[in-house]
Amino acid sequence: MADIAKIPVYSPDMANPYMPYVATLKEVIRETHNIMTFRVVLDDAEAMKNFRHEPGQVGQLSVYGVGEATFVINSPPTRREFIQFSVMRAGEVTSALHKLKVGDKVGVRAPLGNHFDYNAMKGKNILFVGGGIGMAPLRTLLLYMFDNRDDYGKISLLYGARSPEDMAFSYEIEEWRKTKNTDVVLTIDREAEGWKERVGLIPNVLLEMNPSPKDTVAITCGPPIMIKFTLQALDKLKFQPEQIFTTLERRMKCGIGICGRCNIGDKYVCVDGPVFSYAELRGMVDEL
Amino acid sequence: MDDELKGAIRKVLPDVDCVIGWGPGPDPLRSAPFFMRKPEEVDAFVVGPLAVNNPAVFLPEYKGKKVGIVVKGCDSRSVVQQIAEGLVKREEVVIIGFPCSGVVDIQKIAAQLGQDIEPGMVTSLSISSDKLTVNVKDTAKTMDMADVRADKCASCQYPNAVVSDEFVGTPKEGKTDDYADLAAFEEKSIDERFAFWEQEMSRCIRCYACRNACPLCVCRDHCVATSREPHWLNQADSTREKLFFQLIHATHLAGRCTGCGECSRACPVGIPVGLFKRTMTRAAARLFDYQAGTNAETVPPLQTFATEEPTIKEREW
Amino acid sequence: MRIGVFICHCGTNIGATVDSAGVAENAKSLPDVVFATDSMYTCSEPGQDGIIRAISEHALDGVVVAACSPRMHEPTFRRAVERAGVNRYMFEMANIREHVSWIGKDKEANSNKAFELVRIAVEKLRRNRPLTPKYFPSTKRVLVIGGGVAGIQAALDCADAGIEVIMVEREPSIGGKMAKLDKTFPTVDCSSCILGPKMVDVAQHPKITLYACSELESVSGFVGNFEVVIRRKATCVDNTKCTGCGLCAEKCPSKKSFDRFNEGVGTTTAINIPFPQAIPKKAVIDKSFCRQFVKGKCGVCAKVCPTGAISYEQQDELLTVQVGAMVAATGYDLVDWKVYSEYGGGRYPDVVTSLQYERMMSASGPFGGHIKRLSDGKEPKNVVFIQCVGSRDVSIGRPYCSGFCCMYTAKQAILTKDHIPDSQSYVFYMDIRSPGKGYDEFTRRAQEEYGTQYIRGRVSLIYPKGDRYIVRGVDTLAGAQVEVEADLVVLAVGVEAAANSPHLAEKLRISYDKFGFFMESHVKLKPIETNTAGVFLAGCSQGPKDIPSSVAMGSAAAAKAIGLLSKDMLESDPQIAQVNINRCVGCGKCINVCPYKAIREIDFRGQAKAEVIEAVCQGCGLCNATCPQGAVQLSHFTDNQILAEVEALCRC
Amino acid sequence: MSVLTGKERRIVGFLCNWCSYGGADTAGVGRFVQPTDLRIIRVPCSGRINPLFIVKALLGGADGVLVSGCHPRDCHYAEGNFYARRRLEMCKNLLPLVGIDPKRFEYTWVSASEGQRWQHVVTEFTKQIHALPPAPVFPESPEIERLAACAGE
Amino acid sequence: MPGNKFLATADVAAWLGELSKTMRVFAPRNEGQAVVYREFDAAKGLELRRKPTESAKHALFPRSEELLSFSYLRPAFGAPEKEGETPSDVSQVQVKMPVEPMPTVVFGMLGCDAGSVTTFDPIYDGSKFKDVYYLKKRQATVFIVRACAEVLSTCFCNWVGGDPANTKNADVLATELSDGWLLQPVTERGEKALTSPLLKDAPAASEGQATAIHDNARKSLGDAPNLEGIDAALFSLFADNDFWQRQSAGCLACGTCTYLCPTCHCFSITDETSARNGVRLRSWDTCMASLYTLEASGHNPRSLKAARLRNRVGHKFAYFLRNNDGQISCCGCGRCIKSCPSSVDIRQIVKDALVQAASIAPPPPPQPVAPAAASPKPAAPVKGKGRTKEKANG
Repeated sequence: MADIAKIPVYSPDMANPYMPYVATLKEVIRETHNIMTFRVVLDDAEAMKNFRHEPGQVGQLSVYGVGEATFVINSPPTRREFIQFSVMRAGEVTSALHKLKVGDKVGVRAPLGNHFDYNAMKGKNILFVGGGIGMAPLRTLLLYMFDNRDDYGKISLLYGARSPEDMAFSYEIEEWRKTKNTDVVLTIDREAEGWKERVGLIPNVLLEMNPSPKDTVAITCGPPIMIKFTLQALDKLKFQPEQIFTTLERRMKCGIGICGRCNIGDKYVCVDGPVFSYAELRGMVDEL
Repeated sequence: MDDELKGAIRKVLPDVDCVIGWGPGPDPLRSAPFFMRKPEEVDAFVVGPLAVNNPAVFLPEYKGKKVGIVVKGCDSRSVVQQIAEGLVKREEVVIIGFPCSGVVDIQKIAAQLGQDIEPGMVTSLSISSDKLTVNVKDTAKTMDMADVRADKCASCQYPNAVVSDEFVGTPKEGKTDDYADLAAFEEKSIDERFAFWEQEMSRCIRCYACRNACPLCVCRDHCVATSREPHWLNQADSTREKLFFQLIHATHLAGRCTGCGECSRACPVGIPVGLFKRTMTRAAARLFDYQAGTNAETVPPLQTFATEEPTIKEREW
Repeated sequence: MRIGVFICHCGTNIGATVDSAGVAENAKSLPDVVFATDSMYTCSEPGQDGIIRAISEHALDGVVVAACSPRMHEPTFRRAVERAGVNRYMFEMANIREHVSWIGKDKEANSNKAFELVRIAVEKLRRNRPLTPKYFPSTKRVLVIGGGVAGIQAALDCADAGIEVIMVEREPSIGGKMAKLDKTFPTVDCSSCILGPKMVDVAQHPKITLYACSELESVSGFVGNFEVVIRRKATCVDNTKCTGCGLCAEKCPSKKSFDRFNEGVGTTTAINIPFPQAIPKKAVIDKSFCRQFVKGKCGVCAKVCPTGAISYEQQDELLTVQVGAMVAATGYDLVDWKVYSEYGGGRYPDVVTSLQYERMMSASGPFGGHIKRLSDGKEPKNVVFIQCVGSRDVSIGRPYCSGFCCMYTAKQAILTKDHIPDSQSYVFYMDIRSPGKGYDEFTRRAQEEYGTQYIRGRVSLIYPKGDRYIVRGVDTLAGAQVEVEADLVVLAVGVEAAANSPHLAEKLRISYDKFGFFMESHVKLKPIETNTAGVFLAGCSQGPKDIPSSVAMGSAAAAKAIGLLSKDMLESDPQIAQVNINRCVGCGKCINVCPYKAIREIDFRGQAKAEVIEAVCQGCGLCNATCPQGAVQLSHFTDNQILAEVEALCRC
Repeated sequence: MSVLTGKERRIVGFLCNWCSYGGADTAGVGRFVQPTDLRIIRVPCSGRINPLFIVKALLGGADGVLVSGCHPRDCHYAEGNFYARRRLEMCKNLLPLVGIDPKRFEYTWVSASEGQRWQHVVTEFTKQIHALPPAPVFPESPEIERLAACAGE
Repeated sequence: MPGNKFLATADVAAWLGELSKTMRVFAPRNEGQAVVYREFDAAKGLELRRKPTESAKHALFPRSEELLSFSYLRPAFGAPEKEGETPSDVSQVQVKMPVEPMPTVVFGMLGCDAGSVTTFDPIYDGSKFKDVYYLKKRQATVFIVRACAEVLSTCFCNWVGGDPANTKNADVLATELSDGWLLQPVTERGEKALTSPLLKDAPAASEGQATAIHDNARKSLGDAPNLEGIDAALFSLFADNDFWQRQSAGCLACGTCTYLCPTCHCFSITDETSARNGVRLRSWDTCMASLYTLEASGHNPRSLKAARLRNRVGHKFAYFLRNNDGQISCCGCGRCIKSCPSSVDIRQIVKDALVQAASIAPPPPPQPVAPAAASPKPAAPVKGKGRTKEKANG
């Protein structure tokens, strides 16, 4: 179990947890037609120097005048020169983010929430199941494990997207494949020209892959409906709820457990999550 | 009449998902919307001056299922309008009507009770044809029905269901609506009206009960009140924004409002928000000779037009 | 965003009453504005280059130009920003010329207003989104409405370019007013000799389908894909059988029918072919005179018709056709001159209109080319022409000049002398307007060679005296009252838009002025186009003009139609409505009100939702104003954009 | 940089692109002098105008709102102004209830050729607004009110 | 008791007027047909008998307040730019905190209203994050609680550990006697608030009179049902969609219950801008609204009102308990019942839930499981009858 005290917590000024760091957009990478990756640097050099986060933790990005939204920090903790977020355009804030240019100012409240307990996973086989933008949080952990490759057993990744064009981080996937003892299975929803990998919905492909639950930790993230069906599929594959982890997204406002909206039953995604074991959520899957 | 109505409900019950009517409420002065699925549940059905809620507000939720609904005359107009606008399918609703003698306005009862007794202290009540007697602790207080009846009932043109599949009782004579309430309000000067709303709306807590109690608010979960795209309103606690919402509601209901009065009744802080819609209703009647909820075949006046509008007196320049 | 603002001086047009440089300086305070400047002529090449340069130097992604009306130069600037790689819809204009500098002299107020207009343009632009047009196929067929000379020219030019043409003519024959003329000025050549062959070409051209006795019933659709319903009025003659032999007319017992073609000069038969050169040359029954209809029995024509073409039961027929473009060439009608009681108000048989006089002179007319008085058949000796009857007369609401009356009056005076060498013509005129090639020389000839007496002044009264008429007027040059004894008075009646033009305009969704003439898109630069894409104007439907101008305009309209339809795909305006499917509740109000039926209901995961048919939507925004939850938004004019403009004006 | 204090009132105009905006252009081309108070917002059609834009402007501090579209039957979009006429008339009925003088809002029809009519309408309407006291303003919340400080300075 | 003060009925307005010279004074008054807490204005009167329609929570948690403000600065025009480089005039943003709160007195709030702060404190004054806006107001506010002499049929504070003369979170307890008010200080802060010469030392008998009034009110509340196990019951019904659909059938999904509720504390954050300036606002929000949980993608985890009602009831009677040592986050004021336009009665739902849960085989209650990384607090078992306890650790 991770040491609670060691989880980095956002604290630009403990006097006011609503006040974001002002940060500058240093780099913008277009991933897909609706996903962009932003690399930001806090304007306060001291804060940037001291910034630490764990894989799975999230941050609130704000466009002043539009609002805030939560995204997972998807740069590996080892990269300290910027903080990276991958953002899919969906609502008002994400659309505004997509319009920003290098040099523009944003607000950052990060890191927030808990993280993947990578220490507890040591020695185990790891099964990642990612759908669409849900790959972003998994990628952070994946890269961390690649950096410490010998601590973990076999790593399998099932990554699905609607179409080849919707597949983020495609430029990295070959690298992932080359990493030792690593399996990467890609799938898209419907046949597309030139696509040589799998075709089919993630839960179905997962069942076809038929991974063994033995000594394995499954970690999944994606759209709510995909998570629901992936959990069912893992159930069928005899994974125990304690072996399954997911990281959730939710409409959030405060990000610090006060505003109330991100609860699933008694759990607040923003402070009790975003990483949950299936065991914690059982019975409340309805509210995913 | 209660028993006859219960009979009609039981008769309809086998064909429908449920019958919506009124049942016992949390205190003696109030009934609650009641959803009857089993014949034995019908026993608790309540009708009469306490059958205040407009059950039509729930109908659109049941689209795709067949439901029964017990309606007062005013409620039936909402149903008719819902049908006219395609919010409800005629074949999916079984309408049970009865002659309504009016419902109470709990605020008027409160006024009759005086400053020191609140409606919440009432322990029991009895109703005769023109009197209402409430017991507070050990004392009884009797009031004239006429003094506690809802305003809308005083000018009710349709005490009987406009359309019904089952009608129980002898139809009652309707009254005429002379918009006396608006005339009374219009005694105020323009500036006084402005000040009035400034005062009233400052109390609004933006709970949107007025909206959600409205059987013809179609947007429900997608209301512009809280949307950012379009961004008509900000969320700051200001009279301007709160009043503007009322004008949005009135504009959206222009020519569609059936005058059930639920918006005013639902308001927890007693703002007479119905006046906005009444104004629109009067204008629709004067300009387009249109009364919403009286004929499911008509198109609401703002969703159609005439090439000549003799009733619209345009300004000459 | 990074917005650049450009404030135009337009020479002194703006600069004289607006502090353009000051407005540019103030514009720097506006949100997202990173560059602002003023320029002398922003629309000029250096002006446009300035914009393009600024876009690249300052990495602009939006541009505001404050200059003239966007109706003038919005397309110009949109192209300019597009050349610099900025989407053309990331551009806004503030109209500080027509709406500011030209309508007030107070420089302080003007500059302030100009700045506020820039402010709202910036606020709107901040909410603009790049839009890309869609492409859609078009129907390569043109509808020409009206078979006068303008319509004929338009039809022939289109057809010669290989585009199918459908011509709709209200009258039984094409030819229009020109077919009624005897000779044409200034060459005095025979009207039917020059028009006739063109009419025949129309009839024979394989690409032209002609519907006479027909009118436009309704129009739906949009540029490239109009759907037009044509009402073919019952003529009681089966055109496929009628050979135009004329036997029916010969035998018709109803000989007192009103002769429309001859302007009521003489009479005709109830079944007739309007004139020998008529196209199509088919008989037509005038039901208001035909005994079969008036008395309920006759049937002579049916009996004599060798091909059995007569069908009294014939009904109007509705015909639907698809066309890609339309040319409105509906011509003119004469003003109702009978309002002038001083000219007899129609009571004097020998006071005739100029058009009647054409028929009286015409060799193919009812008098076979011998001018005679309608009252007694005598040859007139003194002929008085009165100009500007119903033109340039504010008192009857016809303040405009009809343009060609001066010329034809001169022509008629010349012809009168040719027909009746011992006659004397008098012309009462206000001014002589003859600004065409060879025109002024022509009016001089009428006076100098033909001895026509021109009297500058108005006629105040015509009254009969014996079998003649006294025409009393003033000679304003001599400053004296004059009286002329006349055998015949010819009124140069002014023109107005053809009857029912406003009605047609409404169907075509084009504008018309208060006289019924169709409105062109721009008085100078777009005289052929209308505000409705795909609808073009030709001839007098747009305003009075003479034959060469009408023909030129017919060709111009054809050029526009050909140009439009020469593209394989038409570009659609992307400023159309869009449904946010997450917000739509499927209430169907937008579907009810859409004038184009451009919204349909779809099933989206079991829920009813609205969907805009992109190619059909014309971008009026009615749905947007109707949707209570704002789920339908008109691109480029969204609620948030307009709200931002309102807020910008209120909060400052 | 607000409306010229004491000189002008805040008048917002909503004009359809095809007729009235063109009419205002025609007035400009004709140099028909008009008061400077009016600020025009261009919309495609009077049918695009949600009456709530008018209400929003009037609650937000506009002293007057003028709407102008194509003459009935002349709508570029065939029917837009017919709908607009009904909606705008209803809006006019609603304003006095709230305490907004209905004289603050007028709607009319001006075609693209009617430059003089436009001049007349603007002049008359501006006079009408000047004859009224400045519009009462419904209070904003203090947080928002602070924003209203003029742009960016 | 020493420190008890007496305020004559005739002096109430004068005393409040005196207080409002240095502080913001909230007191209930009649407005229209409602009783609302407003800043005291002698001309507009007071209402100290009828139950206020709304709660007094806006004294600490206004309907809307500014979290911060910001301005985008004007770019430096004309600054020289190097070729090929990103322009230097990038946006600059300046962020500011709002102003400090005024010292405040809430006079005449009900015991249940004061009790509700017990729900706010652990959330807004959490172990990890402190809501400074709330805390500053909390520290600057004196609560003068008015004991209830009468109770309404919708009152049920005794079910959830409340009391008509509740002094928890109160600084002063005020009880109306025949000719004036007995003011009993509860805290030091309360004592300091009672220094005006208008306040006389209370006669000895007054305390007894007040107690009698309190007892009388307590008695008229009737017996409270046993709510033990309500959290487990609600958890076991989490997936019982039929139950929640029946309970929510009459619900209009408006925000009346939550906005009048003294313990509901949810909010939304939105940015509003004008030109280059903007504010970040926090405003009340309600879990009864669909939009509350609607995600940008269109997905809504609680799209049905049944799920939303489950969340409201669940939060008050189960979720909050788990995270806060068995504390029920309902103060029993009954406003949600009294003002509900559809007469939804939370008491009935709670009772039905207990019955329904008992009728089905008790499922294994969700075990405290090994959290993924760190669950801040292990779920605590419910203690006692859900009676309020002092905050466990602070």
